[in-house]
Amino acid sequence: MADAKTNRIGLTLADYQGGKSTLCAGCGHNAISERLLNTMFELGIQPERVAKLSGIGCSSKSPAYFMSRAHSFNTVHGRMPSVATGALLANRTLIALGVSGDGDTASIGIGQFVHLVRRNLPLVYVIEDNGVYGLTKGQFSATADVGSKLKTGVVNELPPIDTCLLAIELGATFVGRSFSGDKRQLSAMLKAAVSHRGTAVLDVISPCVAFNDHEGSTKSFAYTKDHDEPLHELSFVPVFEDIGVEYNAGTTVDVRLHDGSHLQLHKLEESYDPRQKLQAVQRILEAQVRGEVLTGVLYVDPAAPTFLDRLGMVETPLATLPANEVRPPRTALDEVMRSLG
Amino acid sequence: MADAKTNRIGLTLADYQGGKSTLCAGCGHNAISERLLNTMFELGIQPERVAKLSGIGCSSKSPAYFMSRAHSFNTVHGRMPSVATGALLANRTLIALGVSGDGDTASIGIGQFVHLVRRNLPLVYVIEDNGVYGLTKGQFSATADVGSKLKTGVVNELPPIDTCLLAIELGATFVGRSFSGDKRQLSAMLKAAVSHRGTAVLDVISPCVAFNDHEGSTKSFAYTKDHDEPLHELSFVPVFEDIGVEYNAGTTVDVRLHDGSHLQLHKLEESYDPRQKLQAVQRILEAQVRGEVLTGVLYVDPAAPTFLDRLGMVETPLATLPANEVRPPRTALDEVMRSLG
Amino acid sequence: MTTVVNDVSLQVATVNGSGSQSANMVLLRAIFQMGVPVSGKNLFPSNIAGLPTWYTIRASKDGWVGRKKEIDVLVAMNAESAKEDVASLRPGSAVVYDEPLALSSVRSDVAFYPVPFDKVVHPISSEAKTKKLLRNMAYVGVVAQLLELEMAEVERAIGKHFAKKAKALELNLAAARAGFDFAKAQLKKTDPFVVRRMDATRGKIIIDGNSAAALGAMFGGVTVVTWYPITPSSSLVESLISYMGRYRIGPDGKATYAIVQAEDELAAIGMVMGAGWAGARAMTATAGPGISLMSEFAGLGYFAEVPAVIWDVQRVGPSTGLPTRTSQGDVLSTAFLSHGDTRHLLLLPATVEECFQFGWEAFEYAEHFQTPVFVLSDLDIGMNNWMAEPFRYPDRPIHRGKVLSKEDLDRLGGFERYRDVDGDGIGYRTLPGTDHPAAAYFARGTGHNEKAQYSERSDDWERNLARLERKVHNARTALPAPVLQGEGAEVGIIAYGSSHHAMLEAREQLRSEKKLDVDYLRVRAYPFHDDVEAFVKNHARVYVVEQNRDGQLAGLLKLDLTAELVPRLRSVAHIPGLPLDARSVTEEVAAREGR
Amino acid sequence: MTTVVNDVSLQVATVNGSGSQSANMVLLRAIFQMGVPVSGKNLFPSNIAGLPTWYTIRASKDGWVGRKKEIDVLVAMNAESAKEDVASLRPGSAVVYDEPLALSSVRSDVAFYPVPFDKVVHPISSEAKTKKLLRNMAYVGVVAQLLELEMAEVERAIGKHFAKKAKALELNLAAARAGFDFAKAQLKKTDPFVVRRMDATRGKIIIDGNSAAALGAMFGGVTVVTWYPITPSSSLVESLISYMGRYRIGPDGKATYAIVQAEDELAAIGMVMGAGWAGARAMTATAGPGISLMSEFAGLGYFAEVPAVIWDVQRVGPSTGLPTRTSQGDVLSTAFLSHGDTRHLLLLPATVEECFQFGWEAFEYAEHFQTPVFVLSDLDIGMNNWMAEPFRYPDRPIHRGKVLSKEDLDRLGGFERYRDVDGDGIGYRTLPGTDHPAAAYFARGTGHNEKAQYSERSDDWERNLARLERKVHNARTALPAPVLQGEGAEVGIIAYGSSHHAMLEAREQLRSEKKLDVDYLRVRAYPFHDDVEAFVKNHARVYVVEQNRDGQLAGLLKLDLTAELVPRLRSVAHIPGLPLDARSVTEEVAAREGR
Ligand SMILES: Cc1ncc(C[n+]2csc(CCOP(=O)(O)OP(=O)(O)O)c2C)c(N)n1
Ligand SMILES: Cc1ncc(C[n+]2csc(CCOP(=O)(O)OP(=O)(O)O)c2C)c(N)n1
Ligand code: SF4
Ligand code: SF4
Ligand SMILES: [Mg+2]
Ligand SMILES: [Mg+2]
Repeated sequence: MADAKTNRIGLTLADYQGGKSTLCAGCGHNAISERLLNTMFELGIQPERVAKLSGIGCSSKSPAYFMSRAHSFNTVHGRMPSVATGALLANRTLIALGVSGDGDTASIGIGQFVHLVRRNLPLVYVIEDNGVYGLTKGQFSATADVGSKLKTGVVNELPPIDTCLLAIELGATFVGRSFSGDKRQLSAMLKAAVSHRGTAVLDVISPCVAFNDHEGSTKSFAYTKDHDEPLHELSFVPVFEDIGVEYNAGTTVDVRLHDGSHLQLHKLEESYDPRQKLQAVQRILEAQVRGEVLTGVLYVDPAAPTFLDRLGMVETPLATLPANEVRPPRTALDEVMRSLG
Repeated sequence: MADAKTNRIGLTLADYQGGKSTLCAGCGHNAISERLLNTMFELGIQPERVAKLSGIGCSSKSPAYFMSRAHSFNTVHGRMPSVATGALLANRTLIALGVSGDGDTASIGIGQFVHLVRRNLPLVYVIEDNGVYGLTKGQFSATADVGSKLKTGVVNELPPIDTCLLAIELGATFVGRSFSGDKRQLSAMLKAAVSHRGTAVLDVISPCVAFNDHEGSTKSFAYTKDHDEPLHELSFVPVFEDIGVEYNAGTTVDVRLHDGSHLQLHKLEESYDPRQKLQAVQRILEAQVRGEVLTGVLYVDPAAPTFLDRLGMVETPLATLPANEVRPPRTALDEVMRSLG
Repeated sequence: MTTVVNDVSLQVATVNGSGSQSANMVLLRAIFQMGVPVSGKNLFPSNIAGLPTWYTIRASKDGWVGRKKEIDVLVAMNAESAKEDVASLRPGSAVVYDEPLALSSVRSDVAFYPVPFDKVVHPISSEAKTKKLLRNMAYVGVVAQLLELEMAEVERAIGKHFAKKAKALELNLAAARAGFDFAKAQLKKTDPFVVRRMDATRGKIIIDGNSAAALGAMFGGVTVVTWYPITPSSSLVESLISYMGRYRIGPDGKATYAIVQAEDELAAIGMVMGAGWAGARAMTATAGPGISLMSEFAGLGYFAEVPAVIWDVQRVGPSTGLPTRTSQGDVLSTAFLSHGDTRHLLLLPATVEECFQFGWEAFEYAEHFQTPVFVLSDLDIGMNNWMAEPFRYPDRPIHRGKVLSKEDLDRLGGFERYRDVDGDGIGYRTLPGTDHPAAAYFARGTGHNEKAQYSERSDDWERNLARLERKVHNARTALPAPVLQGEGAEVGIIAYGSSHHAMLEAREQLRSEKKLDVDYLRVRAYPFHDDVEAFVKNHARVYVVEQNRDGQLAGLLKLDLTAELVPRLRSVAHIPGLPLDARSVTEEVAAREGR
Repeated sequence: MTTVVNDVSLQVATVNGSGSQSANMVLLRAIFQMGVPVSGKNLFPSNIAGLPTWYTIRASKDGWVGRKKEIDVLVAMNAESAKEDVASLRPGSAVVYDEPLALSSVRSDVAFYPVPFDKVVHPISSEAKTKKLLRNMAYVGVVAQLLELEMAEVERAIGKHFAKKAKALELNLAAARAGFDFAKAQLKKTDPFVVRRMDATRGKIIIDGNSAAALGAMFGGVTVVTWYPITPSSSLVESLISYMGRYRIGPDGKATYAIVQAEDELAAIGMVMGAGWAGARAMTATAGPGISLMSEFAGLGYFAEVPAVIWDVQRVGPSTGLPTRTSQGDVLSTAFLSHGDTRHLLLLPATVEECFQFGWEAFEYAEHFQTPVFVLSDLDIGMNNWMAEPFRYPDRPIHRGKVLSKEDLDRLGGFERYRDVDGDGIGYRTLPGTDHPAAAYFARGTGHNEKAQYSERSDDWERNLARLERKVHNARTALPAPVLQGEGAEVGIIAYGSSHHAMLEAREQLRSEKKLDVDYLRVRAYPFHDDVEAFVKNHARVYVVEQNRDGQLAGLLKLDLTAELVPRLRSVAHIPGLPLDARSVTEEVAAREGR
C-alpha cells in the first residue's frame, strides 16, 4: 500500500472499500457502489463523516459493499427517509448518503420519499432503479414502464412513477437521472450531489441482470443505452481545484454549489437550464411522451434553505451536546413549579 | 312528504339525508356534504348503489352526515384508498365515493393516494382541504401553504403538496379544484365526477372555522374568495337530459363523459383545454408561482381504461358470484393431484 | 341535614367548544388555594364543538383524587344531556341549572337551583359571543356561593388565569361576582355540601400528566422529538414545544433540540430510530393506533439495539375506538410489539410526579439498555388535572450508556458492537461521526454476529437472541421497583398506572367498610422486578386491578411468574372508558372475598 | 459394513443461482417413484446468486420427513463451504465432491468420491453456461449410482421435469447418464447407504405448502387476493396466480377473481378489509415484517368485524431477521395483533394437507365469525417439498355466514348490524349494493352501538367488547380440534405446525431409545379447543415444543388454561432457523425427564 495513490486527505482507495459484494455478478448496483466509493475518495471526504442509510432490497444491501469506515444503518423496507431524517437531526454535520431501490422508494416508500423531498433534507438519495424487486425475485415495482415485459411474459400496465418529476415538484433541490453504465456522467453527478446542500435525488437506472435485463424489458442495459438522451455533458470542479475555470456561457451552464465547487453542464440541448423548475418539469413530461431516458442534472437550486437550516438548531450535533446544555438548571424547574403552585 | 319533489327515480331529497352533523357550525365540510347529497339526488342515483369510504378526521366523519341509505366504511387514518380499492374489487358495480381530509390524504395518506391515482381506480375522491388537522385541533397538514399562519402564530415553512398536480401526473383521469363556498361550481364538478369513470380527484378548499379561518390563514373563506381564479364556468348536462345541447366551440369546451353526459367548460381563460395534460401541469405550476387558487376542472381524460377494466374480471360483482363459479369442480382438483403424483 | 365538609364531587355538564374550561380551572384552583385536596377530570367527546362534555371536580379532605362515581353537585348547562344527567344523581344531590332548561320538575329528591344565566351576565357585556363565555364564569360565582368557597380565592384564581389579558380579567371577575351575588340573593341552600379551608395543599402544584411528562423529558436532556398529532398524546408534545422554547434556547437564540411534526407515526418512530442511532436522546409520543403503526420499527429498535423513548398515552381501543376515553389497553401488545421474539421495556407511571420522573429516567434506561422504552401513561393521567408535590430535580447526572469515544477507541484499538464484554448483555456502541477508523459498524435489522456483520448462521442467531433476552431480563432490577403498601395481609392487590388513585381509596374502603385488609403492590415497570414475585408468594390471593377487558397485566404476570404462583392471581379488569373509581374495585374484591 | 437401506440423508451443497434446483427435484422424485418416503428441504441464503445453499433429501423407510441433523451423504459442489461442510459430518458418512476441491485430505473417517464434473459433462455440450448447468445433473447420476437408485426412475423424473423442453431434456438425460457411467466405472462404493424400492408412496403427491395453500384458497372460492412480495410467502401467491389462471377463468375468458400486487402490506391488508366488507372472500399472504405493518388494520378488522384471511408464512424475526430461515415466532404477537383488547383467530397447519384444508376452511371461519383469520404457516412447510396424500375436495358447501339479502330484509323490515340476535355473539351483516333501503349500515373503527351508530357511551362500549370476546371465545369449538396421539402416559407433549414432523419421530425415539411413552397433542387453532385443557389435565407434565425463543404457544396456554394447570407446562423452545429435528426434542425431553 505504500505507494498507493492517496487523495487530498491522505487516504488511499482501500480506505474507502467495503465488504465483498454478495449481489449478482454484473448487477448495476455494484457499478454504482464503485462510483460512490470513487466519488468519496476523489472528493477527499473523511469516511467517518459519512452516514450510509438504506431500506431493504438488493440495492439497500449495497452500503455494506463500500466504505466500511463509515457508519451505516440498513433499516426497514421503504422507511429509510425517516431514519435518515432522524440521524441528521441528531447530527447535522454528517454527510448523509441514502441508498434505495425503486421498490423501496416508489412502491412501499413513496410516502416517506415525498415528505423527505418536501423537507429538502440535506442528503444524497440514490435510487438504484431497475424497475423490479430484485431481492424478492423480479416482480414489477412502481417505476416499471408501461409495456415492460417480465421474463415470465407478464406485461406491466400501470404508469411508472417518475421519481425525478415528483422530487422536483415537491421540493428537492438537486435532481438528476443517470445510468449505472455511464461512469463519466454518474461520477460527475455524484460529486456534484455530494457537494450540494439539500435533498439531491439521483435516479440511476441500474439493470437487474437476474430478472430485468432481457429483451422486452425497458430497464435493461441495452434498452437504456439505446434510449439514453443526455441533456448535457457534465463536468465537476471541486472547490479545492477551483482556480478560476473558464467556460463559454453560450454552451455551458455553470452552477456554483453550496460548498463552492462548480457543476458545469455543457449543453447538448440548447436552451436547457436546470435552474428553471417549470422547464425541467416540461422537459421530463416531454421525455415521458417520447419514451426517452432523459439523463443529466434535471434541476438544481443551490441556494434553497434545508430542513436543518429551518430548525434554528445549535451548530454542534445535538447528539454530543454536553449535559449542562441539555438539562436546564435547577432554577428552571423551580420557576416552572412556582408557576404551577 | 307527499308533495315533496322527487327525482327521476322517484326519491325525495329526504331519501338522501344522513345523520345530524356533529361538525362545527359553519365548517366547510358541512357545505360539501350538502353538495354531495344534492348531486346524488339530482343525478337520481340509487343510494344503495353508492359506497362511501373515508379515513379519519372531521372530513372523514362527514359520510355519516349524508346518504344514510348508502353503505359506508369509516376506516383508519390515511388508508382509505386501499379499502376503497378492495371494495371495488369485490363489487365493481358500486359507485364509490371517497371522502378524505388534507391530513388524511397528503400527510399520512400520500403513499396510498399516489398508488390509488396511479391505478386510475374508478371512484370520486373528495379532499376536504382546510390545510390543518381539524380533529386534532389545528396543526398544519401537508397542504398548508408556505407562510400560512396558525392562530398560535406558528408559520408554515414547508411547501404544500399540490394534490391536483400529483394526481394529474400520476394517472388520475379527472382532476378538479373547487371551494366549499362555491355551490355552483362544486355542484357541476361533483356531477361530472360522478359521471366519469376513473379516478376523479377533487381538491375542495373547505375552511376550518375552528382553527384555520382567521387572518393570516391561506385556507380561510376570505382568502380563498379573494384568490379564487376560476379557469372556466362549468355546466353539466346529465345523460338523461341530453337532447342535443348546443354550444359555441370557440368559447366552450364540451367533454363527453363515460356515461354519455356532458361537462361543458365555458372558457374564462382562452386557450385552456383540460384534456391537455402538459398544459394542465404548466398552468398549475404557474398558479403556484402567482399564488392563485386555481379552480375548475383542471384535467380530464374520459376514455382511459380504469384499474377494474384492466383486471379482466367477470361483470357480476365477485362478492356475489355463486358458489359453483368460485369453487372449481372436483375434476379440477383431481387433475392437479395427478400432475403432482 | 348535617353539613358535608370537603367531600364533594362537582360536575359541570356543558358542550365542548363553549369555553367552560377556564371556569372549571378557576373552580379547581380556588378549592386548591383553600388548602383542600382536589382533582379535576374532563370527560369530552371526540369532536371539536357542540357535543356534551362533563368536567368533574372532586374536593376530598381525605385526599382521594380518583374518580368518584357519584356526583354531589351538578351544574347543568347543556340542554341535550341535562335530563339524563339529573336522572343519574343520587337523592340528596344538588343541581345548579340554566333556568330555561326547566329541570326542577324532573324529580323531587334533589336540590334544584335555577339560575337565569343570560340575565345574570346581561349587565356585564352586550356582545353575544362574550356573553356566552361569561355564563361560564357566572356559574363559578354561583357554585362558590353555594359551596361557601372563599370569593377572594376565586378572584385570585381568575387573576392567575387571565393574568395577561386585562380586559378578559375584568369581565370574568364581574361575571363571577354577578353569579355569586345572584346566588346569595336568590338561592336558598338546601344541600349539605360545603368546602372549608384546610391546610393540605401547601407547597403543592396542579398539573396534567402530559405537561409533567414533557417537563421530565426536557430535564432528561431530550434532543430530538418527533410526533404525529393524536389524542390524548398531542398535548404532551405541545407542552414540550412550549417548555423547550423557553428553557432550551441558548443565549444565541439557537435551540439545543429539534421537534419535528412527522407525516405519520411510521415516520415519527423512524426518525426516532435514526436519531437514537446517531446519538440523540430521541422520543415520540402517541396513542393506540400510532403504537400499532410503530410495530415494525419497534422490532428494529429491539433487534438493532437503538435507544428510544416512546410515550403511549393510552386511550380506548381496539382500533380507533374511543379517542377521548381512558384505558390501560395497550400493555400486553406493547410488551411484545412487533413480530418474532420481540420484548420491550415498559414504564408504568401512576402519578404526575412519575410522569416527570419517568420522563427523564426513560432516557437513562433507553441508553443504558440500548433499546426502545415504552412509557405507558393514559388519558386520565395525561390530560386531567392533578395535585402533586413539586417535582424533584433529577438526582443523577445524565448517563449516556456504553458509548465509545474516539479516545476510547484509540485506547482499545477497536470494538465489537454486539459483544457481551461485561456479561450484562449490553454491547458497546459508537456514534456516527466518531473520528476513528475503527468506529464504524453496520447497524441492521437482519441477522448479525458480534461484529455486526451479516450472518445467517444458527449459532450467531441463537447467541444473539439469547443475549437480547438476558439483557431485557436483567433490566428488571434496574427499572423502577414496585411500591408496596401494607404487610401481612392474606389478600394482595396489584395495580398500576392511573388505577392507583382508585386503589388507594378502595383499600381504605375495604378496610373500613368491609373489614378486609389488603396489601397493595403498585407495579411500575416491565419486565417485573423480583419483588413482584415475592409479593405474590406472600399472599394467598392476589387481585390484579386494571382498566382493560382482557386483564393484560395479569396476563403478563401469568407469563412471567413461577408457574406455581399463577393460580393465586385473580383478574379485576374493566374498560368503561371512564377513569377507574374506588367503589367498583371495593365491591368486586369484597364480593369475591365473600364480604 | 452392513448396508443401510432407505434411511439416508443426502445433502447437496452448492451456490444459489447455479441451477441445482432441477437436479435436486429429480433426485427427490426418483426416490419417491421408487416408493420410498422422502422429503426435501432447501436451505438458501437471502440473496439471489452466488452464496452457499444446501438442499437436503431425506429418504426414510419409516416415513420420517422432518429434518435429520446428521448428513449421511454430502455432495460438495461449493468451494466456499466445502471444508466446513465436510468437517461437520459424522464418521462413516460419504462425500461426493468436485475433484478440484481436493477434499479427501480433510479427514480420513469418511468415504470420499471425487468426480471431475467438468470433464464428465464436457462431451455433452461445448457451451460454458450449459456445461455449468449440466454439472448438476451429472451429480444426480453419480448419486444414483452410489445409492443404487433405479436409473429408469431417474430418467422418468428428468422426463417429467423437462417435459416441455425437448432440448434440455436430452442434454440433462445425457448428463445424468454420464455421471452414472463415471461413477460406475471410476468409483468404488465404501459407504453403507442405499435406496431400494418399497411401496410406501403409491397414490401420493409431492408439493410444497405454499402451493397447497394456494390450491386450498382457490377451492375455498377466494375472489380477491392482494399481496406484497416477501419471502417466504411470495410463492404462495405466485402459485395462486398460476392455478387461478388455469381454473378460475370462465369460458368467456373472464376471471372470477382479482389478484392485485399492492404497494405495501398496509395497502394489501387495507384492500382485503375493503373487499371483505364488500362481500368478497379476500385474502393476503405475508411474513413477519408484513404482519407488523398490518397491525392497525388487523384491529379494525377485529372491531368492525370484517372477514379476512391472512397467511403468515413465518420466517425468523425479530425485525428483518433471517428472511430465508424458518420459525414459529409470530404466534404470540399475532394472537394479539393491534393495540387495545384485540384478539384473533389463528389456524396452525402442520402439513401440506392442512395447508390445503385450512386454505379453504379459513374463509368459512372468517365469514362465519366475521373476523380476520390468521393462518400461521412457516418457511419449512411453505417452501419445502413434502409428500402427501392427495388433497380431499372440500366436504362442505361454501357458507357465507350471516349475510342478509334483499329478500331477508323485505321479510325482516330491517336489522341491527351488531346485535347478538342468536346468542353466539355474531351479528348479521349486509353487503354494499344490496338493493333495500334498510340494508346500509355504517362500518367504523370507532365506538358504536348495536345499530352501528357512533357511540361513546360506556355501556355500549362494554357490551360490544364483551360480545366480541364471547364471539372469539366461542370459535374455539368450531375451529379445527387438536389431534391426539397416545393415551394414558404420564408425560404429554404439545406441538403445532411444522414441529409436528420432528415430534412424530421424537415420540418414537423417546419410546424406543429412552423407554419413555409420551402422549402427543397437536394443537391446530387458537383460541384453544377444550380438549387442550383436558389433555393438560390428564398429564402430570406437558412439554410444549416449538420453534421460537420465548415459548410463545406455551405463553398463550398459560394465559388461557385454568391457572391450576399452568405449573404442568414446560417450554421446549428453540430458534436456530433450521427446521426442527427429532433428536433435539428427544434429548431435551429425556434429559428433563431424567432419562
Ligand atoms: C415490510 C417488508 N415487506 C416486504 C419485504 C420483502 N422485500 C425485500 S426487498 C423487496 C423489494 C426490493 O425492491 P427494490 O427496492 O427495487 O430493490 P432491488 O432488490 O430491486 O434492488 C421486498 C418487497 C420486506 N423486507 N419488508
Ligand atoms: C394512526 C392515527 N394517527 C393519528 C390520528 C389522530 N388524528 C385523527 S384526525 C387527524 C387529522 C385529520 O386531519 P384532516 O385529514 O385534514 O381532517 P380534518 O379534521 O381537517 O377534516 C389525526 C392526526 C389517528 N386517528 N390515527
Ligand atoms: S437480483 Fe437483480 S438487483 Fe439483485 S443483485 Fe441480482 S442483479 Fe442485482
Ligand atoms: S374543527 Fe374545523 S374541520 Fe373540524 S368540524 Fe370544526 S371547523 Fe370543521
Ligand atoms: Mg428494484
Ligand atoms: Mg384538514
